[in-house]
This record gives sequence, structure tokens and C-alpha cells, in this order.
Amino acid sequence: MAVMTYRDALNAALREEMVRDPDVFLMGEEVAEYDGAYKVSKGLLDEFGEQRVVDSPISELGFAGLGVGAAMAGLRPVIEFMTFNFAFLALDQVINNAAKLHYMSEGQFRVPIVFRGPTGAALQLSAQHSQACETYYTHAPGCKVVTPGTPADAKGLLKASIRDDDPVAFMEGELLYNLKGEVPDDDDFIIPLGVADLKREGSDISIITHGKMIHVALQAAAKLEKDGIEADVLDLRTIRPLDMDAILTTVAKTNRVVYVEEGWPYAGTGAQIVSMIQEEAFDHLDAPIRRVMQADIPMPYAKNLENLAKPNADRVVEACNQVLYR
Amino acid sequence: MAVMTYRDALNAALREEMVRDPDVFLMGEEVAEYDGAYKVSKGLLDEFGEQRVVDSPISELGFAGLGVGAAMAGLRPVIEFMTFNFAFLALDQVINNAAKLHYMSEGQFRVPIVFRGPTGAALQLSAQHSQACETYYTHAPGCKVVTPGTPADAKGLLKASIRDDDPVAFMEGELLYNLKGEVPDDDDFIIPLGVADLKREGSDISIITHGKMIHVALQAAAKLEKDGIEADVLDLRTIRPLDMDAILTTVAKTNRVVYVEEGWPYAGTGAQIVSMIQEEAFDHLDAPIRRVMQADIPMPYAKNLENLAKPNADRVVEACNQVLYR
Amino acid sequence: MAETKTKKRPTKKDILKAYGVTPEVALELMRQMLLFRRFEEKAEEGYAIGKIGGFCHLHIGQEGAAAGSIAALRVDDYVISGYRSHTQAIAKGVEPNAIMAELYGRADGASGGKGGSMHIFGADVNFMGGHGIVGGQVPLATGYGWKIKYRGEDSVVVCFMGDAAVNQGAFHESLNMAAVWDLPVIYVVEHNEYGMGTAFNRVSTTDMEEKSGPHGITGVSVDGQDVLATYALFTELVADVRSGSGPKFVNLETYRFRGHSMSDPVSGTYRSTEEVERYKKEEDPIRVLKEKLFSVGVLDQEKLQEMDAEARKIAADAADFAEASPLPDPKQLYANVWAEVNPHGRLFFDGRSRD
Amino acid sequence: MAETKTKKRPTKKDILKAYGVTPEVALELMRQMLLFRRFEEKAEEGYAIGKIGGFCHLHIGQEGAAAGSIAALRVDDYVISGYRSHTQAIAKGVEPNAIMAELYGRADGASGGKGGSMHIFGADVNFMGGHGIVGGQVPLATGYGWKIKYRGEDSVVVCFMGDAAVNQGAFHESLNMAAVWDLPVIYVVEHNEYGMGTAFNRVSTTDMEEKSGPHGITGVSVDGQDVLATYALFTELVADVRSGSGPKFVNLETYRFRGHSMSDPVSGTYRSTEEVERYKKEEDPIRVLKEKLFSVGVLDQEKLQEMDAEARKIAADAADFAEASPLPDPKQLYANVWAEVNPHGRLFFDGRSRD
Ligand SMILES: Cc1ncc(C[n+]2csc(CCOP(=O)(O)OP(=O)(O)O)c2C)c(N)n1
Ligand SMILES: Cc1ncc(C[n+]2csc(CCOP(=O)(O)OP(=O)(O)O)c2C)c(N)n1
Ligand SMILES: [Mg+2]
Ligand SMILES: [Mg+2]
Repeated sequence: MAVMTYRDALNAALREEMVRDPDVFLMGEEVAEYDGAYKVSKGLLDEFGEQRVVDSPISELGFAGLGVGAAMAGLRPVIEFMTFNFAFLALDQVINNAAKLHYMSEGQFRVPIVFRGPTGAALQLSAQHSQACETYYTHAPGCKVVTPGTPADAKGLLKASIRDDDPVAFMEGELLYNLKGEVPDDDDFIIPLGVADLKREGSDISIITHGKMIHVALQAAAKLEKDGIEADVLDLRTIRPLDMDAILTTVAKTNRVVYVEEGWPYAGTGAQIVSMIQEEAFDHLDAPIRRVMQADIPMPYAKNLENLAKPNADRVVEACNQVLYR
Repeated sequence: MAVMTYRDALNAALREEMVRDPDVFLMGEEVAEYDGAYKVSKGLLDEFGEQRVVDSPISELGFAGLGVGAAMAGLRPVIEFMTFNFAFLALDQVINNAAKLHYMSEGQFRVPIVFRGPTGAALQLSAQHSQACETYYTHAPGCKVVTPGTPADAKGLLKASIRDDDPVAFMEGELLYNLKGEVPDDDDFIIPLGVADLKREGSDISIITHGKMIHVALQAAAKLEKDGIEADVLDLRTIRPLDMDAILTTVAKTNRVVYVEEGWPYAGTGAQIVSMIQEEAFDHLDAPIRRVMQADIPMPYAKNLENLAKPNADRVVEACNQVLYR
Repeated sequence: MAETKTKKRPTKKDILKAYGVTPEVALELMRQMLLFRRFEEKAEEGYAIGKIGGFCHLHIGQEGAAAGSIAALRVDDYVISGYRSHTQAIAKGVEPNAIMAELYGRADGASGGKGGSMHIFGADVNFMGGHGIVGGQVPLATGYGWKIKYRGEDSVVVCFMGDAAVNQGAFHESLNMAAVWDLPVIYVVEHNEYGMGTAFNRVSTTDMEEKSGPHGITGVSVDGQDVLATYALFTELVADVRSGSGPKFVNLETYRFRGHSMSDPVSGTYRSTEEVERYKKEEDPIRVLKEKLFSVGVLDQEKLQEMDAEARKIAADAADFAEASPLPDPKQLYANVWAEVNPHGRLFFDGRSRD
Repeated sequence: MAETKTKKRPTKKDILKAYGVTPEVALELMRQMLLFRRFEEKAEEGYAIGKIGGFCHLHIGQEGAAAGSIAALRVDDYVISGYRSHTQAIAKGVEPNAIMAELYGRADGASGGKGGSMHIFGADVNFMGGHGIVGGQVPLATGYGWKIKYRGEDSVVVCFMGDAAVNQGAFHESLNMAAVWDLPVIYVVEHNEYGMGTAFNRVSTTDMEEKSGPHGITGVSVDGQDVLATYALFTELVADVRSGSGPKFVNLETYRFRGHSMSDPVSGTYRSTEEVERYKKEEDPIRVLKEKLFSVGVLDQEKLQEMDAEARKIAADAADFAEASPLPDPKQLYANVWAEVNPHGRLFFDGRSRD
């Protein structure tokens, strides 16, 4: 085990997969000479050369689609969106091409591509730069969605995503890049897609979450603990495929659920998960599930407003108390 | 009351609003000389001239954005997407500009624009042309979403949408254009946004739905009636704003809910509604809510497969029976 | 605009030599164009009697494009197109039977019945579809070019699109990237004057040839109704690109004899009946080639009829094949949504049974 | 590329006449550029001490662009820009105090603290932002042009963007529409050689001037470090456009003296320290103008210092104003999400209380 940052874990995953498979290449804005806007691809240009680490023009639709074509043709592109905020421009290529071509062609083409980059709010980047974009990718069948919250998960899941034969939207957190954690050294350290991780064990309530919000959930769990409440904190890690078994297991154990997510509420991933829990574990629920989400507004710039808009541990504790009828 | 088609009702709404307000104009592919790909704008070019009924190049991102700018500048554009399938290309302008500019500018700009066109599957148009796109618009605050299912609703809601000061995604059904129904003659016939309509009354179960699916729901209700089951069929009509009061009323009455929607399940509008019902009417529910949705796949072309993929009355009846524990 | 299209064509005896085309190639191009025409007429019939549904876009009148360009390619070259692509699929080697069965939505269709007219694929012969979003295939073509360069191969990509597609951002973004990275892609506009009902000069103030200029790719025009000229140009371009000269842009001038799709009138709204009739009379690529080949004695009426009968037979057989092919197995509904079904986690969320 | 930028400039006595600029205008341009410089230096300070957060992109080195172009406009003309837009906002008439307060995220900010550096708006003076998505403002500008034509007005729109924005589809789609509909928009690229760390010639094989060609809009280049040349060009263009000559494209050649944003190093990675130093020495728009005005006796050191002191005072006052302005009221969190709160139905779905 080595201790490394989330950024370095991603970097290591990219490097290892590029060494392992000559068909893997990285393309995006500033990924090569600049080492990536957030330095995730540091050193890769030197190591792999400019055919495999490629600075693109600011043409999100174009280079995303180029990646899809290259994937159909047999390569395994990793396309970096500087942030997923800019990927709205590319969504047609992701949904209409990447996610559908395998089906439309009755399996003649595979599209093993990873679209990766940060999603969600960082600090005071305001409305156009602070969106959690998961829903735009989970909604359409054909696209897998991965949201790692720790360095180890980042590494193991990125490697799994690159090896996966389907398009994967791999959504990182800008605020996580400096986060440190233990990461197994093994070159073949893979975390399979579709396996949630119980980040904390408790029996009174289940906090279900993913991505950056696992840290908020863990903070909330620590606060609750002081109050004598023990929470399960279930990190979904991948939201399509979704580890429904793990969800049902924790629900059956605690009978009470709070769901925490960074993005907007309407038709978020949380809406889907709540909907499934009520359908598949109706009799296990002792109280309505509550969701803690971003305020349902475009993200404001001012620090005080931004703080109000984001989900935080206090809001999670409050929701837990409601669900526990305390 | 006149009997007219859904198409003619939309046409009348456009005409009346263009007569009423010189700032209203219609732009899109083939809307002028060709009368619209689905003939919704028939005759408008002749009546209003080429400055107000405008054929655009096939540049969805560009002309959607042009509309947003024109709306900021004080006009009231109606932008037709030939279908919403093509509007993925324009989504950046809708989400990042139309929906956010009012907030980002602290109210300095209003964006009174309507994006309209058909959504969802027609007949055998296959994967890239058969998507129910609501989720892409409901998720982000700042954008209203309207999905009329009858000629009268089409007319009254389109007029309300054009007069609304916010961006509205007005989503029609290609398969509805020929549907006939009674429509009030009044030039000021407006259906306010945010008011659901109980399309059928019953007390045993609530079928909640919107858009094209109201007809499937009504068919299902007719079948259930033969079996002695009386269903409320609640047509949401607008899904943002959402008439939550009407939803809670029907749930409180029947205690059993089936939700019917044309699109994909994951993070659809239905997921949101189920999530809210379980939160706000937990104690009223006698059984888990079930959703009847499109099969979770890209739409296939072959007629038999397409039929299997779409929601239909039998599936709704089956879901109702499950919810009724029959 | 439309009026200025008639081109001077060589009419003298040594005409084939002038084009640099052998009699065999010329006859093969004729054979292909006849097949395209008869095949699509069969599809029209199938549509009329309800065997084919959805959108169906025909190349009738534009046969010279696919024939003249794709004949210049090798099997390991790639072709990709929009939703109007039956003839390109045939030219690249997708079986007419499989295409017709796809139009019929049958199990033996090129895409197993899942794609329909707009989404014909033939991965084995490097025909990459069949795409429904105007301009959506252009970045994909660029990706194929990227892969060829990445692997150091010497294949070439031909990417077809309609004239309306050049107004899509995807076109410009792609051409710029192709130029920056020097990719082996030939971008071809089948310029049939209209995007649905919109004449090109209503949505552009410049000529098609200029559209690639800002990306450093020179545009070249060709009379697409003259299949020999088309073939000659592509032979040259393909050789150039294969030897590393980078991306090209071709304005292939042509005309569609049918409506935009099956539900669109042939004429009477956005274009006059006279215009269409004149094109059919003077600019039918089959007739243009026929007159040339008759004049040099490479073809006569009898031989032509023989070839035509053969084409009709292939088309009729395709319809019979399609008719005989079963509907897709309902079990296929959920097949091939995912290329890799992960051992863990749920991928489908409709709560339905999938067998 | 960067090496070829130094331009020959008139240096003779009648220099102002050569540009067609009066001494008053020249001094006003100087006054503005000094203000821009001092204001943004103040912003740099504010950022360094943590008063300003998020992304903050400075125009330092590029002051000639906003000064030279916007001075040629009327109040009822429109200006719209990207995320690098402080100086354009000031030039168009947004109060420096309001801009600085916006950077500080305060209630008196130009956007009430909700926008930040990237989203300055001034609807009352027709400054339409302040946009964060590269190229995203270009269709909006086109919409303003549309409105002007629709209403038969004679205003003009100036749309600024960076050099990297021309590789966005939005740019090409917009210019084509502007040409087709003959809209009164001047599209201006502030070509500072780099998009973040990417030199323009790494993402384009052609010169900037050619980018508008396929849309039938001729491009014209101007030395943006020479504010008099910039002003002269815009005076001419604005008059042309106002009189109905349709859209224009300007390649305004300039250079940024700071990093891309506050977190980006000035030099040492994608560009050399020598390059930046040379530009600062030879191509500082303030120095270039100063030398001209000194040489013709319109300005001297004393007067310059006076003007500079005034600029510094406005900037310092702005910082004081910002500092004194309160944080936005938490009640504003939910204000202005919707322009119209419908009497029926739910619009917010977070389940939180909103007062
Ligand atoms: C992005 C997008 N917008 C609109 C459409 C609807 N549409 C299909 S074909 C077409 C016209 C295209 O014309 P052109 O490119 O000239 O090709 P042609 O049909 O003439 O071969 C339109 C508008 C679409 N499929 N995709
Ligand atoms: C669509 C989009 N992609 C990427 C970004 C991130 N980004 C912000 S500025 C920038 C560089 C733009 O360079 P240029 O257009 O030359 O303007 P400059 O910063 O030099 O003024 C990038 C890549 C963005 N904001 N929007
Ligand atoms: Mg065409
Ligand atoms: Mg730049």
C-alpha cells in the first residue's frame, strides 16, 4: 500500500493501462504539454509521446466524437473533459452515438471509451462551472457511470473503466484531487464496476451516497455517533451498474435511509434510488427516505451563498434525525 | 368549442400569440416555406412574413443560442426543434445559458423563450429518433417543462408558455398531431402552467402520467373498469412547475399509485415523483408505487421489438393489479 | 442555382481514356448504378405496401456518388454516411439481401432489424453506417482517420454527408482536427441542392467548395452525375490521401429525384416539377453514362437490358429474402444494449423480465 | 508565430491625424487603459489576499482591445464577451465599484454577488456579460443582432471571444447565420496567441483571418496593442455595420501578460519568460500609446502621472467599496432562479425552506 493523492491515483491508473495496452490513448484540452488543467496527466506526454497523449482544440463535440469513432475502430480512448460542465456540448456524441451504436448495429461495434473529468462544484466557480452532471449520463441505457470518492477507488475504478467494453462516464471531483489515501500497489488492482462499498458500518440508519459526498456522509455519521446513532455509510461507487443488492441489504438492516447527492434534486440519481427502494423494500421502510441535495438553484458565486447551496454534514444529520423521528 | 387536431391547436396558439404580440417569432428548420416538418406552422409564413417565421440552417446549437440572445434582448422567440432528439446538440445553450442567465445576472435578464417540438417515439424511427427527452430539461432549475396530451391542452399550454417569462421546453408528441379534440375558441384561452388535470375519476387506484401516455393510461383505466376497478387518471400536463397538490390529493384518495411515462426509467420524471410521494405521503401508501416505462434500451426499429419496448395499456393494467395485490 | 448545374462533358470517341477509365470499370459502374436504382425502387414498393416503416431516404438520382467514389477504395478502406446510405452500403459490400431485410425490420437484416433504413452497418466490409443525426457521423469518421494514423496503417476513410450538414458545428470541429492531425479522411458532401425543403443558398452565402477553407483543406468540386468523372477524381484523391497528403473535401454536385423521405412530395412545394423533370431528363447518372458507353460502343441496348434484368433480379430476390426472413426474436430486445454485462450491479432499470 | 507580431507603426509628428484620432480621444483611451490596468492589479491583490475566489481572468496586456473598440460604440450598442471581460465591462460603462464588489462576491456586485469574475453583467449599459463556456456567448451575440434587425434599429453588437473559441462549432454556426441574415454583429477575436497553454498554431493550420471565410464574412486583422489603430478600425467598422453592411470578423492581435487565470503561471511552461518579457517591453499597449502621445506633445510625464493616480484612486476606491459592501443576504439564495413564479405548481424540489 502506498499513500497517494486521488490525482496521483488517477495518474497511475492511466499510466499503467497505457503501458499494458497500446490501444489506450488520452485526448483532451491541455492534457499533454500542460499536464492537464488539474495535472492528472502529469508526465504522460513525456512517457508516451504525442500520439498517445494529445492536446485537442476546444471542440468538445468534435473530439468526443473522434473518440467514439476511434473506439468503434478498435482503440480504447480516454477522453478528458476539462470539466463535465463543458460536456453538454458533446452530449449528442455520447448519448446518440457512444451509448447506442452497439445496439443499433446489433453488436457489430463496441465503443470502449472513457469520458473523464471533474463533475460538481469546486470553490466559487459559479453557475456555469459548478454542476454535478451525473443524470445526463445515467438516464440513457448504453452508458456506464462511475463516481469514485477515494484515491483507491479512483485508481481501481479507472482501470476497470478503461478495460470495460462499454462507454463509461468517469466523473471525478475537483475538490478530491488533493485528497490522500492508501492505494494498493498491484498493477492489476481493479475494482469491478457495480460493487458498492460500505465505507462505515452502523445499524441505526443507512446513509447512501456516492462520489465526493461520501466525505460529507462520513462527517455526518461521526456527528451522529456522538449522539449514539450508528450509521451505515454506503458508497455506491458506480451508479450504472448499480449495486442494488448492497442497497437492499443496508435498507433491510436499518429500515431508515437518507440519500446524499451533490447535484440537483429533480430526476437525480437519488430520485431513482429512492424510487427503487420504495418499490423493492417497501415493507422494510420505517420512515420516508429523505434526500439531501444541492439547493435547487444554479450555483451562486458568493462564498456564503455557495456554502448555503451545497449539501453539508449538518443537513445530513438533520435529515437523519427526521428519518429517525428524533 | 371547435373540434380540431392537436396540430391545428398548436398552429392556432402560435398564430394568436403572434397576432397579439409582435415580439413573438418562430424559428427552426423547415418552419417557413415547408410549413414545418410536421406542418405545425402551416400558413404562418404567409401571414407573418419571413422576419417572423424563419427557416434556419441545420445548426441546433446556433439557432437555439440565437433565440436565447434574442430573448435576453426583449423578443419572445419560439424555437422549433424538428424533434427534441436533435436538441442534444443545443443543450449547452438551454442549460448553461437559457436556464441560468436570470440567476447569474441577479435578474437583469429574462429569457422568455419556448423551445418546442416533438419528443418521444413515433413509429419505427429507431434509436436516434425515438427518445423521450424530458429528463434533460427537468433536471436543471431555470427551465420549465410542458408536455400536453390533448388538443385543448396543447393550445392553452402553448399560449401560456409563450407568455411565460422563463424558458420553457414544450414537448409535443409526433403521434398526437392528428389527434382530434374539442378546443375552446377564446383567443385568451390559457391553461396556466402548474395545474394538473384529472382526466378520469376513480377511487381505487391513481394512474399518474403526462404527455402522450395519458391515452395509454386512459385505455388501461377502461380495461380496469371492466374488472370493477376505478382509476383516477391524473395528467400532470406540466412537469416543472409540478402540481404536487394534485398528486398528493389523488394519492390520499386511492392510496395506490402507478406512474406511466414514455421514456427511460433511470432518473426519469417518474423517479422524482415516486420519490416525492414516498416522502410526502408515506403513510398514505398501501403498496409500493410501480412505474411503467419504456424498456430500458435504445429504441429498436423492427415493429415487433418496438411494440415490446413501448409502454402499453396491458402493462399498465398489470402494474395496477400488482399494486392492488390482485 | 439549380439552373447552372449542367456541365460540359467529354463526348468524343476516346472518352474513357479522357477519364482514365477502362471499359471494364465503366461497365462495373453501370452495373452498380443499375443495382442501386432497382434496389431502391424495390424499397419504394416495399414502403408503399407497408413492409418498410419509419424514415426511408433514397438515393435515386444520386447513384453516381456511391458508385464513382467507393469503386476507388480497397476493402480495408472505410466508408461512413448519414441516414441516406443504402447505395453506399451496397457499394461497400453489404449484401443487398441484408439491407432489404433490415428495411423490412427482420432478423436477417444488416443490423438484425434494430437499425432500419437509417442505420445499416457492415463492420465486416468496413461500412460504418448509417447515422441519423445530421453531421453526427463526421466526428466518427475523423476518429477512424485517427485510428489509421495511430496504427500507422494506410487505409482511407470516406465520409459522406448532405449539403445541410456543413452548417453543423460538428463539421467544422472535425475538419479542423483532421487538418491539425493530418488524418486520412475524405469528407464528401453529396450536394443535392436541398436539405429537406431548404435550398442550400438559403442557408449559406458562399459556395460549397469554400466550406473547408478555414481549416486549411482545399475543396474540390465534381459533377456527381458523371460517374466517370467522380471515379477519376476519387481514384486520384484516394491515392493522394493514402500516400499521406492529409484530409480532403469534395463537393459532389448531384440531385435527388425523389422526395426527401418517403413522406415528402417529390416536387410542387420547395422545388418545381419542371426543375425535377429537367434533372431527370438531362442529369440522370445512369443515362449520362449509358449515352457515353453507347457512343463508344462499350455498351449496347441489349447488353444494357441484360444488366438491368440482373439488377432487377437481385432487387427482387432481396425483397423475397426480406419477406422470408423472420421477425427478430423478442429475446433480442435486450441483447446488445451493453457490450459487457458486468458481473456485479444492475444495468437495466425497467423492472421487466428480460428473457 | 509569436516572433512575427511586432508591427510597423506611424511614428511621425502628425501621428494622430494618420489614425484619424483627436487628442481628446487619444487621452481618453489612455485614461481608460490606465484604469483597466490599475483595476485589474487591484483585483490581483484582492485575489492574493483571498478576498476574491473562483476563477479570475485578467486582461493585463490586452487593454487596447476593450478601449479601442468600445470607445467607437454608442450607449445603445451592445457588448458581450467571455469570462475574460472586466475591462470590457468597465469600457461599456459598468461601474468599477460594482465590478469589484462582484469579484468580492458582495451584495453590491454587478450581479449581486451571484456571478463572480466570469459573469459580470450591466443590462442598463448594454453589457451582456460575462460568459463561462468557451464560445457560448457567440450565438447570444447573434441573437442580439437578430433583435436589432427584427426591430429595425441601428445598434451594433460587438462580440468578444478568445482565439480558442473559433474551434467551437458555435462560432461557425453563428457566423453562418449572421451572414445569411445579414446581422449587425462584429465578431472580435482577442487573439492573444494562447488558449490556456495551447498556442493557436497547435490547434489550427490556418491564420485567424481566414476563419470567417466559409461564411462569407471577410476577416480583418488589427494590431490590438496599438489602441489608436484599433479605435480607427472600429470607428470605420461600426459605421459600416450601422449603415447595414452586415457582419464583420476582426482578428485583434494581442498578448496576455499574466497567466491564463490566477492559478496559472505567467511563463515557464507553455511559453518562455523571454517571450513574455519581450512583449511586456515592446508591446505594452499603454507604453505604445504613451510614446506616441509624448512624441506629439499631447501628453507628458506629469500629466500621465496625474491620470495614473486617478486610475489608481478609482481602483482603490473600488476595492474599498467592495470591502465595505455586505455579503449577499442569504434570502437571495432562491431569488431570481425564475423570472416568473407561476401561481400553481412546485418549482423547487430540494424540500428546503426558502425564507
Ligand atoms: C441534427 C439534426 N437536425 C435535423 C434533422 C432532421 N433532418 C433529417 S435530414 C435533414 C435534411 C438534411 O439535408 P442534407 O444534409 O442536404 O442531406 P440530404 O437529405 O439532402 O441527403 C434534416 C433537417 C436531423 N436528422 N438531425
Ligand atoms: C466549452 C469550454 N471548454 C473548456 C473550457 C475551459 N477553458 C476556459 S478558458 C479556456 C481557454 C480559452 O482560450 P482563448 O479562447 O484563447 O481565450 P483567452 O483565455 O486566451 O482569453 C479553456 C480551455 C471552457 N470554459 N469552456
Ligand atoms: Mg441535401
Ligand atoms: Mg487566447
